[in-house]
Amino acid sequence: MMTRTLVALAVAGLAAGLASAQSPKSTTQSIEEYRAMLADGNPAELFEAKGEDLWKHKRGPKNASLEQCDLGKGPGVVKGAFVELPRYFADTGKVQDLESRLVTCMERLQGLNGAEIAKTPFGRGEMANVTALATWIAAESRGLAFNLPQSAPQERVAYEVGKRLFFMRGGTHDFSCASCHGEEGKRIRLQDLPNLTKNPGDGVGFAAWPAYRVSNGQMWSMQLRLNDCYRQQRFPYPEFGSDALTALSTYLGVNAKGAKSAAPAIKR
Amino acid sequence: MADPMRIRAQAQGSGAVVRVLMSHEMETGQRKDAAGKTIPAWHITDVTASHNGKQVLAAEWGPAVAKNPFLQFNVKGAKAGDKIAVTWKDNKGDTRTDEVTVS
Amino acid sequence: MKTTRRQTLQHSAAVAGLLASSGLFPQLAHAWTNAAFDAKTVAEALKAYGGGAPTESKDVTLTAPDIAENGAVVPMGVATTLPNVKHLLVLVEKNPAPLVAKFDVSDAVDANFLTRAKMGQSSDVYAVAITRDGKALFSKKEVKVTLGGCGG
Amino acid sequence: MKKLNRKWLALGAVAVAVAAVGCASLAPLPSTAELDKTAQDLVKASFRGQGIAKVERVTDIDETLRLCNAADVAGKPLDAATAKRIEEANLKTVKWPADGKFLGDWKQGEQIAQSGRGQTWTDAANTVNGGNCYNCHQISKEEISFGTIGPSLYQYGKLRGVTDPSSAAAKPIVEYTWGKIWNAKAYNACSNMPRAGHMGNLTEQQIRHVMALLLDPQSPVNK
Repeated sequence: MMTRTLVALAVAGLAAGLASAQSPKSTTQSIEEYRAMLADGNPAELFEAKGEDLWKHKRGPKNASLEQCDLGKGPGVVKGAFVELPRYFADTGKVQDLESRLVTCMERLQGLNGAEIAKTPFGRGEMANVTALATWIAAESRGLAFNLPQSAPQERVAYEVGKRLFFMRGGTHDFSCASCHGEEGKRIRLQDLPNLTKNPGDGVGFAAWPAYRVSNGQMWSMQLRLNDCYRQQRFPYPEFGSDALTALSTYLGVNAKGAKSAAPAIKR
Repeated sequence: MADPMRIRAQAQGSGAVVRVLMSHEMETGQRKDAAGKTIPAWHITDVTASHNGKQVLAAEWGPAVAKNPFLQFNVKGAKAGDKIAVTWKDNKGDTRTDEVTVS
Repeated sequence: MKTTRRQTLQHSAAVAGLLASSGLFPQLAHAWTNAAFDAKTVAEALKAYGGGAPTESKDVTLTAPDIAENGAVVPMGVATTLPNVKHLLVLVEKNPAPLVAKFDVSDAVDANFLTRAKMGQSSDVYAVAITRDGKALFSKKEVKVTLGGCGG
Repeated sequence: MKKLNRKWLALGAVAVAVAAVGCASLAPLPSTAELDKTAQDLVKASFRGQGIAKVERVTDIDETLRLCNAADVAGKPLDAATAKRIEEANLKTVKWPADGKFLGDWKQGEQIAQSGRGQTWTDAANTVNGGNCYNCHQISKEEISFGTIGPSLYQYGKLRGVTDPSSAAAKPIVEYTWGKIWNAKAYNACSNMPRAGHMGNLTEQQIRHVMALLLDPQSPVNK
């Protein structure tokens, strides 16, 4: 809603103010400058701190911390886990991304209700906690290169299915993920669009989320990033932690192989 | 209770650079909710900072300071090991103080 | 410098006590300057802090981007090399209420503050220094706010 | 958790079947057809209707999208004959202005081009839809925040020599522009551009306004 108001105001401003004045700097340079000014002092840090606390704090019906949660590299191993997710987990028999895996741990270790968490809107209650946890866990892998495992057959199927989702046009506007993210050097409005069919570079695309969104002052996890892409694509609603989102994340994550993680980033 | 701040204080030259992130909605009082009702203003009004217990900074803020505010300032003569504390107060009377050691 | 949340929490109670006993809270309790933040123009806001008619000065520095990718968060810095400055102010002319923040200048800090503001639309942004004798000296720059993303 | 579990298990189940066949460390992948089927099943299980965004928007897409999607997954463009067939079918859907009037008001066209509203699950059924034009195209010189997914449309009419949009000389370009906005796939089977008229995103009257933005010699686009 913040976005709405500001967008409306911004439109008015553009109509009124922008007609004149050629800036000596290019628009791209000016936007780069703006982004650089924001990089120092990313409010994502506030969420990182909350996530670390949630990981170590005893909570839930079982009064347990998440310190024994297995994110794929063994119980309690946090560093490096982020850049290898989604991956296959034998104990659930599924490919899981970071957030759905966290929900599994919150259910199994802490006794919280996973289905309830999955239904909770982003930014509220336990869902806000999942986002904070994901933010901290991502931060613990900052600078590490993405290297998703593809040895389990389930992981390879997830990649192939994810590819099909990536290229799936639909909705009222015929948009697929590839409509915006299938080529290099394109923008939507002034925002650069990474080509996500390959490694788009360090700290770009899959390697940038979770990210703090300046436009609404919210911390956005990868699940929410994909959710809102689908909203803007005019698609129906993708369920939190659904197989479709996990498969799509697997496709993006495998393509990002070698890209160094910059998450949690700060975004427009 | 409000979430903690993130404060970094680094000795640099003859003082310390202090960077603060505060967790606050900074609601302007200009926005409307889905039902068309104005969301009341809720923002930090006063910020103070102290160096080893002595106040060095006072500021007044309005609702136009961005959500989850960022503040940077330089404390003269602060050195590694010194304490920097920051306090904010909002228009609902909520307040929060956090302290760090200069590194 | 990295502080865990728990350390911070432990400190904060102690510090709050410390501040209370050192008489700092009365400082906080003083009335927030309503007149300044309610002011609808830059000049009115300056007046609320005892500033006269503003004059441009190269000794007051405003740091702000030419273009803001989003008006919800626009970095703004205000600094001065002038002596006898009492307050440093940041204002956005076309906001419903222009005053964003007021910083008191003391001997203990550099007259140099950085924060982030909301901007409803493209506008001139002002950095203003108010001196002890009531002079208001400013520098300004236009910041363009762009419409971004899918806009949906 | 039950319901979710069943959905999540889908990915596991297919893969386990594969593993049983392959049993080596790198089992062969299921066939393309099987993977296509798995993807479709996952789409059904993973998306739900919300507000005006019904689930049929992904479970019931038309032949144009189905063929283009398959071509993208295969990494091979459509063969010429199929592309031509799709384009002809889409051209047939174009609804030409009943009164023969192609151009409306460029000022309203600019507002429509600016707006990215409408048709999402957070929009109401009566939301006035935008054209999303600036998201992908440069149009007027004044708007610096424009996308580059589509070509620049700055001086669209001028560059094509349109001085009087109602003249016989301008007719071919005026009709093409109308058709392109109504149904972009009529001219390029797998175009990235939405089919604004065909899919009901813009009304006939809104399209007239966007036409004027592009073709009216008085529009800032052609100054």
